[in-house]
Amino acid sequence: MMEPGLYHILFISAALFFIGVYGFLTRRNLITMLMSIELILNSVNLNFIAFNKYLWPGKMDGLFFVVFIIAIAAAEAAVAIAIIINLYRSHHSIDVVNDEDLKY
Amino acid sequence: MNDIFTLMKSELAVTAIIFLLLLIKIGKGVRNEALLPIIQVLLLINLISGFFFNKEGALFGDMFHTSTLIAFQKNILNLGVYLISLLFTDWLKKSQHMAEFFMLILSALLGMFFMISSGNLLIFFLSLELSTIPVAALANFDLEKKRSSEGAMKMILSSAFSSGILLFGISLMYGATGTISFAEIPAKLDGSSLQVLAFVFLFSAFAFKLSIVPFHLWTADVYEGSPIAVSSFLSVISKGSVAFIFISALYKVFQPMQAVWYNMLVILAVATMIIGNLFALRQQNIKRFLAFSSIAQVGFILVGMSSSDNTGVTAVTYFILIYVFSNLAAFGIASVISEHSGKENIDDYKGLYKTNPFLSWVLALALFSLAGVPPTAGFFGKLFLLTAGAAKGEYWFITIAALNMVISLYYYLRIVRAVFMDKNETPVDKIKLNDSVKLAFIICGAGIVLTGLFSWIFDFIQSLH
Amino acid sequence: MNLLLLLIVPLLTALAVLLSANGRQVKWLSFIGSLAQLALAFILLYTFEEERATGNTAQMLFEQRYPLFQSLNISLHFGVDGISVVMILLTAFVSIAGVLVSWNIEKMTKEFYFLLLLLGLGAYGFFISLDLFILFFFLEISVIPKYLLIGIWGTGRKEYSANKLALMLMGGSALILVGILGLYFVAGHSFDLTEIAKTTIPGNIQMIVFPLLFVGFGVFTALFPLHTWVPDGHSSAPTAGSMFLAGISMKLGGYGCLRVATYLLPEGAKEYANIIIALSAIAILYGAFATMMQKDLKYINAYSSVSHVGFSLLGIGMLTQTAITGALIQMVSHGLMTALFFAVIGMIYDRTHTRMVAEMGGLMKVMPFIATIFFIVGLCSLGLPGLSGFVAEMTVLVGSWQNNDVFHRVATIAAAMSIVVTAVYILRAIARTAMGPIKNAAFLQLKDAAWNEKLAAIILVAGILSIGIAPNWLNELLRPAAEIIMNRIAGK
Amino acid sequence: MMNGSTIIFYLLALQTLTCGLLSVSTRQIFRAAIYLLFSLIGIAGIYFWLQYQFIAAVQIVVYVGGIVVLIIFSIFLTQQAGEKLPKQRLGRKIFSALAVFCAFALTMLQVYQHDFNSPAEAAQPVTVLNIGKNMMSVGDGGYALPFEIISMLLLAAMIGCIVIALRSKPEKT
Amino acid sequence: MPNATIIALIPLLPLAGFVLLGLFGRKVFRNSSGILATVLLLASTVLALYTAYEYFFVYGKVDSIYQKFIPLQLTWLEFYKGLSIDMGIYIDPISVMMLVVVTFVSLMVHIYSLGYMKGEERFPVYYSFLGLFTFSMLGLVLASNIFQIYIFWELVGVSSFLLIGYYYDKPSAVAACKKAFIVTRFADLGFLIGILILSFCSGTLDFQTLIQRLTVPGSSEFNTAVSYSFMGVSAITWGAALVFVGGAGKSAMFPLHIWLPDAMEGPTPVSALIHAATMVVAGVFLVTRLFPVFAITTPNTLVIVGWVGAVSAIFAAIIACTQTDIKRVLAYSTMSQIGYMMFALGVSKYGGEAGLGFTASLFHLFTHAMFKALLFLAAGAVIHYVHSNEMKDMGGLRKQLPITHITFLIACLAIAGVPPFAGFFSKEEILLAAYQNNIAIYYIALITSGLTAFYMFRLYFNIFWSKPYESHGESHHGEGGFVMMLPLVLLAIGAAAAGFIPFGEYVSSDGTPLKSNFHLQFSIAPVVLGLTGIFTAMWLYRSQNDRPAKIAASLNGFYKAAYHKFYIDEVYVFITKKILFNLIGKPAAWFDRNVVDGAVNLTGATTQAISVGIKKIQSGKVQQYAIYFLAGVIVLAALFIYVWK
Repeated sequence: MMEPGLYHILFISAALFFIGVYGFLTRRNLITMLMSIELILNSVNLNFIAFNKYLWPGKMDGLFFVVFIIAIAAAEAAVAIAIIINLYRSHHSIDVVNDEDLKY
Repeated sequence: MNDIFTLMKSELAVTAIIFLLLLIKIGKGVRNEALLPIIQVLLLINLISGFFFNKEGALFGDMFHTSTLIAFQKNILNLGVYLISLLFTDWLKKSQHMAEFFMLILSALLGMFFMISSGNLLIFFLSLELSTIPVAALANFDLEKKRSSEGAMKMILSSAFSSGILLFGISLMYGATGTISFAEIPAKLDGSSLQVLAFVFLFSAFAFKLSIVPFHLWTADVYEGSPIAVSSFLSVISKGSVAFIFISALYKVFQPMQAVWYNMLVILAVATMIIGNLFALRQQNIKRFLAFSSIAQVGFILVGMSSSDNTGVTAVTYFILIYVFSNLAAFGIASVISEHSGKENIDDYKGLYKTNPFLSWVLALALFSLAGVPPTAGFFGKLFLLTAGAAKGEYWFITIAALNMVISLYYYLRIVRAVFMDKNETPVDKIKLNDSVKLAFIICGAGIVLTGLFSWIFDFIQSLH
Repeated sequence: MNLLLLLIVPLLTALAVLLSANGRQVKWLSFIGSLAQLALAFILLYTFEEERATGNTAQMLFEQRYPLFQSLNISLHFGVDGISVVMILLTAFVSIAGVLVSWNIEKMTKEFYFLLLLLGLGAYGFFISLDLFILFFFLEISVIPKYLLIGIWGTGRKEYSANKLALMLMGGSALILVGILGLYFVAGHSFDLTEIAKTTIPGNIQMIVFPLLFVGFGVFTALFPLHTWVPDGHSSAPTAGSMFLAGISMKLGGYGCLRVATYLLPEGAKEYANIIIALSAIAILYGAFATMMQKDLKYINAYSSVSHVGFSLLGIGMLTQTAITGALIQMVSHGLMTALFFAVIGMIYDRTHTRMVAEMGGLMKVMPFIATIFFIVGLCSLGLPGLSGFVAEMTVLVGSWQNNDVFHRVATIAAAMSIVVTAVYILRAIARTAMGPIKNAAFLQLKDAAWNEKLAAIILVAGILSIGIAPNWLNELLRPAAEIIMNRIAGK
Repeated sequence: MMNGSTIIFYLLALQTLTCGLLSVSTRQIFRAAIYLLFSLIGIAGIYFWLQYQFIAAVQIVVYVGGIVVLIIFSIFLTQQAGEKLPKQRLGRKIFSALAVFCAFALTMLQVYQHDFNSPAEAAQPVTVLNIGKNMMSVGDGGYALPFEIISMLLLAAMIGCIVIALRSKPEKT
Repeated sequence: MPNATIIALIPLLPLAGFVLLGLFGRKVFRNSSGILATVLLLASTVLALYTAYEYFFVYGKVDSIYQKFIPLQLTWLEFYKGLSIDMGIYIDPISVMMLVVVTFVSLMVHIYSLGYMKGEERFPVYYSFLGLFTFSMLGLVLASNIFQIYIFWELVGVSSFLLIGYYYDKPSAVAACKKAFIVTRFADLGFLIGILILSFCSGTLDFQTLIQRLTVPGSSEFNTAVSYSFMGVSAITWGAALVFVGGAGKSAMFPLHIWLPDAMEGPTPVSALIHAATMVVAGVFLVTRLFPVFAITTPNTLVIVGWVGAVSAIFAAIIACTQTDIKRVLAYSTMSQIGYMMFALGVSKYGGEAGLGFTASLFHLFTHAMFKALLFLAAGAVIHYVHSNEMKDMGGLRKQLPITHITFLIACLAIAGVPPFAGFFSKEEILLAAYQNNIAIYYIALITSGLTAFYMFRLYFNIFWSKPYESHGESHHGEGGFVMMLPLVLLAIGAAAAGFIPFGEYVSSDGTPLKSNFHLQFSIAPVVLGLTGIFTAMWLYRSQNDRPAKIAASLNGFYKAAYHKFYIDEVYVFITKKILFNLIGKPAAWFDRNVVDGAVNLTGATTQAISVGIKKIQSGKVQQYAIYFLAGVIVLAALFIYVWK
């Protein structure tokens, strides 16, 4: 164990990122896939903050990036949920396996 | 700051139209039939005004910059949106949410404008999202159709995923260079592996938006599920805008990494052309067919991009201008026929020439232009892309690209054959075209023929650098 | 003479055809238009000769240059030398004949003639272009009309044939495109033929670019083994379509092989000459033997085209001035002859509704005019003196013989052997169709050629005879141009 | 040696990662949402630990208070909360895990190999005042433009959501 | 000096006839076509005779050597400076003599046809073809350029084709004309390559220059021609031999003779003109034209010429003895006689006394033209009368056809070499030449001469004696009127008297007059043999009996083989049908459709198959798409970080 620093945070964020990716790839429920996306975005935020804090503190680029990512995440989630709900209304399922009409 | 009205005039105009529509919608006074012409006129004004008073400059501390070339590129997109408003009149009039449709389309357009003009990664990312999320909502606009929702779902999830990857890339890039400003990045690029990694992440997001193989898989499903108007928007305008920013990002921002992205472009261009073509070969649904064909077209755009000099930029811009005309015409025909007969399969197009010669000729022109057959403009467009790509002297690369033109010709001819040659007991009925649709087709047809023959257009674009 | 006229006249005719009210108007407009083209071609010939007579020895005459796509250094650069003049004449001849034999087209008349005129336009443009880009443009412009002509108005497996033709030709032009782009960058960003001809292109580039260009153009002119679009395409095409296809379009390829590939890339040409010779000698014999087994008249002519065109390519591959001149004469001769051949086949088919040799016989009795023309064209095909085929083949053979080594000799003899095989299949075809007893009683009611068909045939026969009887005018037109090409090859 | 701050950091990291992992692996959707919530809170904690209080606050407000609630609502809207999620094919899971692991390894390798050399520059104090100033300024280092863009985005998203979610029966004409 | 215009008119008048009748024959000259053509040819003949007179008696001889003139030479096609095909007029004794022969025989045929072909539907066409043939033949004769000969050579071939196929609705005629054309074409291939070789060696196509350059040992061209060799044979020998192949084809020499008997399907006057008197001797003419070159070649090409001629002569004579179709008998006799001419050339040398064979050959050519044309025309009269070619339908016709009978007899005597008829003199010279140079050939010739007399009189007796003529009921039109009889009589005069012309005075290998020395003792053997043949024929065929059948039976196998023309036709059929068609043509066509075309189709099918095969990628599963996405990123990153660094 050592003093936590940049690399630790980067590890956490990368791990979280790929946990999210893993979730996105394996979850069958659309809403849980959406949750995975949230994890991904959060891991990115962590990256930005860490870089801003440890490497480039002179400007607040990373910080602002995070702020806007959070906002985007909200908007994206809103639209996604609207679509999912609409889909659910169409055929009462939000299992991604049921959404394979469009293929080949 | 005083420049804001000249430099940002396209963005401001679009914003103004959005708010106007918002007000009208809230006021609830106007029916579709009356509103549509107004919108069309507004868009036309927007388009025309886009040609004047363009100049170079930057705003917001270099977050936003514009030039005559960028203004021209924006106006290509304006033109596309204007054509969409004309082409899909029938569908729009029936829609309950026409005003919303335009608000979302214009928001996306606004996003694209900012994207093309963006001066740093933040603006780029935000505007990319702005140009994506509304379109995802739009994809769901055939509310009663499950396929529409499915398409929208695929689009929003895929693009969220790709945004995640993009952001991860941006964050690494930020970490490795300490800046998000386009102007400052090139000096900081030293070709370290982390930067390459970050660049690949970034690149893949562009690739996703441009439907480059293997990041293209969402494209066909979304195009097929969405309303045709939205598919056409995605395939023409969305793609065009990403291509513009992509090429300027590669040439200006990632110039030091040229060795990397040149090879990447070559590999992906070959893959994209081949896979797009192979998939397009056996499509039955016209929308899906056009989706794959547009993937293949992107492959050709990549060939042009690989040039890394001004000719490349010009060729890509020129090609997209032509692509707007050709692809929108093709989508327009698909829409007209789908609206009037509900038919979307290529087999249903058999014998179309007997009943609808005008539509058939426009379709043929559009397809020939897409295939790159003279005298249509597509020929020049494709040729200049290849010319640009050939500058490096990679004969095998250009040969593959040229041979892919042959494969693509095969499937474009499949439709031509259905329309002109095959017999059909029950062809599509004679369709009486709306005036505005007709106008749009005439504009497209004229564009397809004249853009190529009026060579000064190309020279003009070249002079904008 | 202003060469632009050669583009404007067909273009205006085509537009007028599009705007005309009924089939009658369409036909007459096209006829007048193609008559004007013929007149223009003759005027061009005349002014060209005049100009040469005044001692103007520039390689290209009547040069014109209009900038187009300036930023890429592309310009509409036109100019003609003897070769182009001759090819333009050929195009005019075939065009008018094509218009005339199509007089009875009822289905989509307007479109048909429009496409026909477009094909002619493409050919004129191709032959006068001195800018490779423009040349390529005009080359490609002719592909799709062919596709449509075959696909819409064709017979038999027309879709298949049309597809095959379009794809193979496009494949060829893809290679040409790569080659042209290669030249463009090597020659310092210029597509201009005369400019490129002034530059020395590095040998290693020539080794890459030459095969691309030659094979690409070779597809157009049925270079063995890339000829398979020819039999199917020709046999499925409507009469005028076949005439244009074989009479003009295949010549585009031959012209390109010479003017672009061989002329601009002499080192490449020398390097690959033996392959070209081998392939074309094979094509000559193989095409002839394959023809022997055909039962359908159009297939017979299509395969014989493969064989005859082989002579053109052989002449080019031989790389002597005489052989190249011969190759060019063969192009003209074959253009006229094969157009006439297809016209006759079309006339026969219109009447008997069959093209199967076995089902015919004794047509001499019921349609003496058509049968006589059939005789003439057949004799031309088998190289009878007094008709154009002889002149061409002999010039090629004499030119080929100038190469003094066993390989060239063997190839030449192989090519010469085809004159026997050609005689076999041509006579078989003639004997079984025009001669012998009439097999089908219904044929007794058939009528001989109508005025339009007669006129078409006479125009083409006149062309064949004018070359066959007095070939030197043609020879004198082509030889200086061939000499310039040879000089570049010889490195002078 | 270990001090409090370090311990807290590791605890937060543990919370974040464990909850994240559980969130993508549990078969009960409601629990997944809760795990997500804790994971996000863990991240907020890390922000605090990094002394980015403003971001931490935003994180909690928007994510915990907004998005997760939205997700939970939509879970309720679309299915019974207690129901177990369908199983994914094992092959897919293994393959995904492998791919993800490769990507992760690749990334971390590059990150560790990279020599982050930053010039020692004076840190801009991360105060709400500074953030607010920057947010509203239009010059160099100002973020007014992104702010405007995001506002348009939110507007568009809102319109989109309304249209999609307020789907009405087709009007009878 | 020769007058170019007059000489040029000689071929051009028939050409005018061809063009006029070809274009307007059906409408304008429906009835007058025959007269028109005949008048034009008459004019030609007069001009030819005038030219001959002028040449031989006025200006031709300078220093007692007949000179060669080229009064006209137009460039027709110039390959490069110095090598061009010229259209010219070449006047020397041979060409002048040929002019006379061709125009005269042609005129006879024209006149004869007025009666023979009367009432034919395509009467104008017939005359236009005759005009074309006469033009081509005259052009060939006058040629100054080796390529010019080739051009007219081909034209002669095609007019022969057209005339043989005149009865185009008769399948046998169609087959015959095809065969004639193709076989001669095959031979022409040799001719063509020979021309290429000779012209390449000499750098010219002009006869005079070519001969000059190639026959002067030591000149650079000669050295080239001798030094280049292929398969151990020098280029000049190859060239001459290949040219001879062409000549052999046209002249129906063994084994390229198979077309000649079949060519009898044409109208009989045509056979007389083309396949007896003029075209078939073109081969002989060709060899005489290039004789200096032939003579100088080593190994000597003339040996080949001689042996081919000798074999053809006896071979054809044997077959002729067994044939029953009278025209076929005549055809084989023609072949045999041309064989005579050929070997006469073969045993000759260039210049002076040694050139006896040369003179003899051309002399025989001259006399043969007379009597063979006569034989054919007379046979035509017979056929015209009985409407059959078969001997069995004839017999005892001397009463019905008196004039024909007499003229036919004269011709038979002439060909049999009975003095003092024309054939005797020419044959005599040939035999002498053979005797002096090649004794083996001499004996062959001697036997042939006996056989000739035998089969000719077999023919004569079978037609005019044998059994009494029984009419088949059709109304008979007598012997055929004045127009048919006039040529018979004129030719009979020629056949009887031509031998007295001192031919050697005028025509010889190098232009110097050659005294014909007549050796009485030498001519005993051939005359006796000839008479033996005649009497044998008389014994066998004068009246009907079973002797011929018995003899045929006793010779069984040999007779059958001869009757079937020694199965040469079958060999050809085998070669064409089995080898050309089945072994080359069919595989080529199959290869093209299945392999070459198959490759093209396979490319298409493969593309389609791949397209179907990879459709699973687009599975419709959004997560799978994401996997591809991720995989793409990983691969690209790994590629560019580790591989392409």
